[in-house]
Amino acid sequence: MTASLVALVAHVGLLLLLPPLLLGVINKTKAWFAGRRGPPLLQAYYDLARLFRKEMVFSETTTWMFRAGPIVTASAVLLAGMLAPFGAFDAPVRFTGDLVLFAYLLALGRFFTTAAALDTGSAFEGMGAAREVSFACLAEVALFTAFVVLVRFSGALSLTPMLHAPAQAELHGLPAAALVLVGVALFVVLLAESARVPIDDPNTHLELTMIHEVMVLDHSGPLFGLVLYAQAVKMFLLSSVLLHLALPFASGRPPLDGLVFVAGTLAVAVAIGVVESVMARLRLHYVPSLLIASGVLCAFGFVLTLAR
Amino acid sequence: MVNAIPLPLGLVLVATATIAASGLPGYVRSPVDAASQRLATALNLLGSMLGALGLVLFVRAGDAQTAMLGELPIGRLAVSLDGLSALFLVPMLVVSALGSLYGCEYWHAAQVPGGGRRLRLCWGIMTAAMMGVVLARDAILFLVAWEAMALAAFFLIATGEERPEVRRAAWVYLVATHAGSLCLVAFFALLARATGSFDLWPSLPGDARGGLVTAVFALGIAGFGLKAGLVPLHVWLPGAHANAPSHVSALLSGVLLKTGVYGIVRVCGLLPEPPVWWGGALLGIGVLSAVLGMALAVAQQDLKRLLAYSSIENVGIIAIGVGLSAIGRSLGRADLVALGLGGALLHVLNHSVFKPLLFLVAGSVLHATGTRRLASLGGLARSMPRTFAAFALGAVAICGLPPLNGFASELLLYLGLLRAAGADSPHALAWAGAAAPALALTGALALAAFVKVAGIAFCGTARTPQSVHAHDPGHTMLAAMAAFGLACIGLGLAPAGVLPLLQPAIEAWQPALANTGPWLADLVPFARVSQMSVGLVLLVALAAALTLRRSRAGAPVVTWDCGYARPTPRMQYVDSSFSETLVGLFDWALRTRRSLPQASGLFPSESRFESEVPDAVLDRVVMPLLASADRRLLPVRALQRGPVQAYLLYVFLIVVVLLTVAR
Amino acid sequence: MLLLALIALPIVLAGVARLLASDRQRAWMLPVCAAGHLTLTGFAVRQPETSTFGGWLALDPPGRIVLLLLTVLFAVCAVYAVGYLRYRQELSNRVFVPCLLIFLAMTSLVVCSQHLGLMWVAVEAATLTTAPLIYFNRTQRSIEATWKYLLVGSVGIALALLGSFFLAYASLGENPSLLFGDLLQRAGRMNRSWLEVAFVLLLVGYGTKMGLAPMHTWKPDAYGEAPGVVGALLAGGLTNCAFLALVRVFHVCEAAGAGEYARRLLLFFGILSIAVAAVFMVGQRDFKRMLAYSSVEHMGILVLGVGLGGAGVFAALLHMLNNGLTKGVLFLSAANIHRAFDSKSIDEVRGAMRRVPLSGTFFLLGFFAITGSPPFGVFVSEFLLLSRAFAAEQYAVGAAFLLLLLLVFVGMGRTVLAMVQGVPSVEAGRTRYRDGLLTGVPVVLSLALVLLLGVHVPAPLEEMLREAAGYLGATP
Amino acid sequence: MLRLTAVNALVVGVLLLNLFMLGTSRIRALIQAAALQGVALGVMPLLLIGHAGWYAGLIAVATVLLKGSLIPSMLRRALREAHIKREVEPLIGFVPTMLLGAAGTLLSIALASELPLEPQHRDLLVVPASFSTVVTGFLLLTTRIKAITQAIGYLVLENGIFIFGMLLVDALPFFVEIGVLLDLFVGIFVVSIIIHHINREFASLDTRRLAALKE
Repeated sequence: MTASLVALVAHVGLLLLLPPLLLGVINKTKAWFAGRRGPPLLQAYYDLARLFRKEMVFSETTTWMFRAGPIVTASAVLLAGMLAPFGAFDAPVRFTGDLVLFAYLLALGRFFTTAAALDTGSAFEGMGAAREVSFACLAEVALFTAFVVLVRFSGALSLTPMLHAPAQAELHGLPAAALVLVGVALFVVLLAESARVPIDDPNTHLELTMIHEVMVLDHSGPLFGLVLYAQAVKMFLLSSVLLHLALPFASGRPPLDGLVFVAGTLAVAVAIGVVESVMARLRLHYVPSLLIASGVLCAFGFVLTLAR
Repeated sequence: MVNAIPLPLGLVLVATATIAASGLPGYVRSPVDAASQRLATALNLLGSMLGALGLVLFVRAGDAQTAMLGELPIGRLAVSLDGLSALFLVPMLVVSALGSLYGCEYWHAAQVPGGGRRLRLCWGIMTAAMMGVVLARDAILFLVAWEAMALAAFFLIATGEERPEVRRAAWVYLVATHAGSLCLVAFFALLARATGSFDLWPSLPGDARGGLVTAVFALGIAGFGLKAGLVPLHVWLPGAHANAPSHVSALLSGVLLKTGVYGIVRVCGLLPEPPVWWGGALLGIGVLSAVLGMALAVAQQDLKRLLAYSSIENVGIIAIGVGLSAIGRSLGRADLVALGLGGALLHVLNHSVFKPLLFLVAGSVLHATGTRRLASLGGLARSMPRTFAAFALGAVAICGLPPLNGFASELLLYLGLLRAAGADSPHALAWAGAAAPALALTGALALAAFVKVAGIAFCGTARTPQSVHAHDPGHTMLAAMAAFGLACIGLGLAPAGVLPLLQPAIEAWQPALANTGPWLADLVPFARVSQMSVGLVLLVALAAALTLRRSRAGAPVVTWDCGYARPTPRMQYVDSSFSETLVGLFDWALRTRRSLPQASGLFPSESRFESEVPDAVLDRVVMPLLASADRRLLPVRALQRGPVQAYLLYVFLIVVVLLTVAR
Repeated sequence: MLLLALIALPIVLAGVARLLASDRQRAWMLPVCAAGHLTLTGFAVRQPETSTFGGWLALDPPGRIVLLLLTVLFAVCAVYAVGYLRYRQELSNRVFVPCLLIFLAMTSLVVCSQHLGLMWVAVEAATLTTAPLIYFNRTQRSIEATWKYLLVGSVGIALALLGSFFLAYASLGENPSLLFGDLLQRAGRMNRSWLEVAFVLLLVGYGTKMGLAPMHTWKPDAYGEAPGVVGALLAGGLTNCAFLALVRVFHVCEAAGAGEYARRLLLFFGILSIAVAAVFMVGQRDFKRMLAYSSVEHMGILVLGVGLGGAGVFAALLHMLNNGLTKGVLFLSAANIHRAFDSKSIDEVRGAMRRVPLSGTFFLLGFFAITGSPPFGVFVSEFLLLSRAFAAEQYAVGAAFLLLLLLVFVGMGRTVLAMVQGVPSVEAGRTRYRDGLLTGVPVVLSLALVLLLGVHVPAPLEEMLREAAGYLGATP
Repeated sequence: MLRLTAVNALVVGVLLLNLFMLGTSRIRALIQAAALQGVALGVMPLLLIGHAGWYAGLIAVATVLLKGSLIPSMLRRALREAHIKREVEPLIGFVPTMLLGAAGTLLSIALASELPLEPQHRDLLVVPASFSTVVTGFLLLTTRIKAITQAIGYLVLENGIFIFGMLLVDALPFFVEIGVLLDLFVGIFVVSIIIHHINREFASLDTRRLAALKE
């Protein structure tokens, strides 16, 4: 009882507090590559705090949909966080098919973010929304193909056992190869879903080329804070999912596992930072090809599991 | 030889009769008499109440009930109420009643030519006929009800026949439905030959195989698929749905298509262990319909056409479920049967809630602005807030997003497909798992399509004066929409509520499940889903309270357009540009017609860009084929041009031929 | 005696009508005669098979059905004709009415005659009496139609005579006779090769009168130009008499053991007729010609049914009733529309359901009925026929049948909908004609009958049908 | 024996008349030939049936009367009323029609030889004659333009059939024969009326004018 309570508290705590740190890590990495000192690690936390104190400005064209956007997105993402296992720890909420709910909660967020963007009636934000929904179609395919492979691999229909399977099974031969392919694909999905290079560039200043940032141009104050926060949480969740494939490790001892998990997520963040530093942003009409490629990787993984 | 009719079935039959007669009052009193219209609606509601009561009693009693009402020249008036029929009756009763309520204002007798009494008559007949279709237990009776339904639907679609495009849509529908009916005639004739009687629904001997059974299956799928609108048999669907009055579209999409689904389910149940390829084929068709249907929907620029194509997608999803259950049936995987059929049937119910809702919303928009073209709407969220709320509910639900009802059925299907791909299932079966990503793709496409509608038609600023001065409809129409919206929420928060309907339906299809299980309730964590949905709602409320209540808002300003201070409505993103990327991805199937602007010289003159997506099958395959056939047949006409001498020569020649060659 | 009365009554009344002075009174002779004929038929079909004149006149089971159809259809058309003639007062009906009555007499004679020669005489006579009816409108077009009808019809019927002679010759021997009874008795000893030639000639001959392709060429012209009421009587009456003659001959052939050969020919003509009709119906702009082709199609269905044998014969006989009555609906309502728009081309005729609601609606319903939509009777017979095709393992025939039905539906539907839907253009011939009681009730009545046959075939009628099918050696 | 030769002689005459009718270019001559054929047909039953029953005689009289005089006179009247050129106008030339007629005759002889005849008819030429006459009728019907020539073609066709009827003259009851004759008569009568109207409406008997009704 108490153990599970502790686990719950720990889970919620990580879920609420860790995500902004990832942004800091990424920026640090990029700064290090660029030979700058860069903003402090906790810069994201400062920004959020400041935003939540600011007042909001609304365009006169907007309706409740505009306000609903960030709120629903943030809630959906946080709820999804309750379904994902963190490292060796089980998710507080587990049931058959929670992986579907996980994916669909992210989709719900997308629905309201894009609708809110269009609510402003701005051509740029419409552009961003269009790109978001279009690329998401391909990302979803990749994500679910990855799920199919993992289900085939683990035989489980719930995120926790499914993602813990690689740690328990001894890995060799085709299944391992399948997992590698899926891991790569999931990394691409992670980049796409959390709007990072090479799919999107969070700190470009040319609206014409943005995807996610351009959708939230009009948000301000706490709402904008929610947007940033939700984005960070999303990235954190996806990287924690990816982590189970990249680092299938579970010692029986909770403190150690917890440490491993935090380190792992930060490592993913570093990886993202590295990618952002060494790669340029893709031209927009190459993005679909990249996402389709990740889907194809998963399909190969599926075939490999068949050939088992 | 009429035997005693059990009460629930009797109630349903009375309901059928009441609804069938609901259109008659308009013919005894003056056509433009609103009172007779209200009477018709009252009769519809009364019938639905009786039917619902009957269904409740049936669910209580739980066992199938049959009755014999008399004889036909061939065949008998045999009816029966089993789990499957009961489940399909629900949408009929609901949509018919609420639709006719909506019609009271939307198609007000005093404002439409002829008082719309033909519409009301056919409305009642069509609903009753559809109830007859699911109740019929005799092939001939089934065909009679089927055709009555089809013809009534034709008259409903042709309501606005003074407009040529309506006539064309009705005509395409008529040809399609007749082709389907002929397929079914052949289907039942062959079935009778195989079983030796017209009783429905027979179970062919387990070892029955070979050409005859294959022909039966193919004809059944073709006949019912034409009605259900499976790709590539969907040709009639978009035009009909777009051009019919909106509450009729709701009835068509919400219920009529489902009769086709009903037939497909029954066809798959003909064999105790059908060949695996039956289910496989159905699964494939389902995937094709779902993906192509939604891709076409994304590309549409007409609100109601978009909704129509999304109906094709939903029928495709349902077909995926039925196919999966058929596979499970042939491989003896009870869990797949339960999940596949359960998901399909639950989606039947869900789709008959949120699709009518969306069509009624479209009707209100059409009513208020007079146009269905997305690009000439905009900003309706401000001018018709209640309608927008209803639309948002429907849109979230139809995208299968939690916490609304679309999610539950898709969850069942995902579970089934993933189980098929599970570690312990053979490779051949695992391929069924490949449908899961397809399902995800359609979900994402649906999201794109409905975000597009929400954004282009409702959000932003008005593009035309009509949409500036638009206003919410009156209470009657709002009430109908509200009822559907509440149903979306209710089914979303407590999907377990329909288990008493689902479980008997599945058992009616696969009786073995009744005693062995597994039961749907054990396979799906309905309780968890409800908890999470409620949790989501609470979380949103909390977040809203935290962010909005205790934070100040400054004076409203114009939208930030990167420094451009004077944005005009014409600068907003329009639908075709919104879907441009996706249409590009699917261009291999959609083949968009584009007319590119000619810009030449240093100061190019004004020019326009237009693009439209024709139907992949109707405009690209069927129509050209027919045209060429016409051209081919024309020369034959010369035979009837001859002088009388030529005619006499024909007689002479045929005699000679028969006496010399043909002996 | 009763049979003699059936034939004599119309002739007598024809004489009376000829003597009457006023056109109005003369028109009323038609319903009078129809009523008498109806009652007489009522008695005739009840009483057991009676033969008079040494078996020359008798009412065999198939005959009963044709007679029933004939008299009902005539009754309907008679009432209609009164209204029609009232509208066409400018034309005298001194020829029209007597010819109609004699036509009734001659067709009744065909039905009752049990003698090959006598039957031929009656059919030829009926053909000749219809010539003036087709020429009623006294226009160039109508005279052309009459000429073609007369020539093609007479030539065909002449072939039938030759065929009858051959049949007689095939059974030549001790005391030769052309009575069907005797022919059936000595069928076993008939000479095969004569028999087959005879059947070919009779098939072509009576097939010409039925309007089987490729001998159907007179049909569109005649039906197109004749008054609608005449068209109804030709399509529902005379053609069925020819069919009856054909069935009787086929019966003899079957008894003589040439049934297989005969069936092959019937199947061939059946499919060919349906196909030709379908091809010519697609894109047909003249709706009366379209109805003519529809008649060709259904004659094809009749012989197809007989050719399939077994339950097919029952189906064919039932289909004869359904088709006859439905043709009544279609021709009469089409005639009303024709008068309301003063045109029979769909280029001018639009929105009939708005200008003449009753006729327009019933024309549409008649179209659904004739294309075999349940719950109308045609559906029942066509469904039975299809089942028989499958039961006889004739899957190809069944498939072709269905495909052609679809083609027919498409061809016919395009024309029909173009007529009844839409808004009538203002300049399209505004005539004073509107639906009236005399021209409306018959249409409604006959469609009601078709519907009745679809939902419930009265027990005595079904008994008669079974009897007839059994008489023709087929057990339904 | 003598009877047989006589009959055959008549039959040969009929055959020659057929060829003549196909060859002649004058309508009057055509009508004459048809009438002659009719007379020949009238005589035939008397020769065929030894025991000249009373009704054989009656039929003979009726036939001669109708086919020989009444019908031809009607046709002549129709011709007189219609003030038109007296030439037969063929769609294809006279020679081809004659050749076709010859071919038809051969064909009919072949067909007739296929069909087994009763012993008493073995050495009669009646059957081929009737067939070839029928063919001739058809040729006249299909290759001649004027309405009246077509009427004559129909008459000849009937003659051909009638010739075959000779074989059954004692099988066919009396008033069927009469009925057949009567029908033929009425038929030609109606046809000549129609011809009259055609002439009035179109001012010619050219059936090519009758081309308004078509697809």
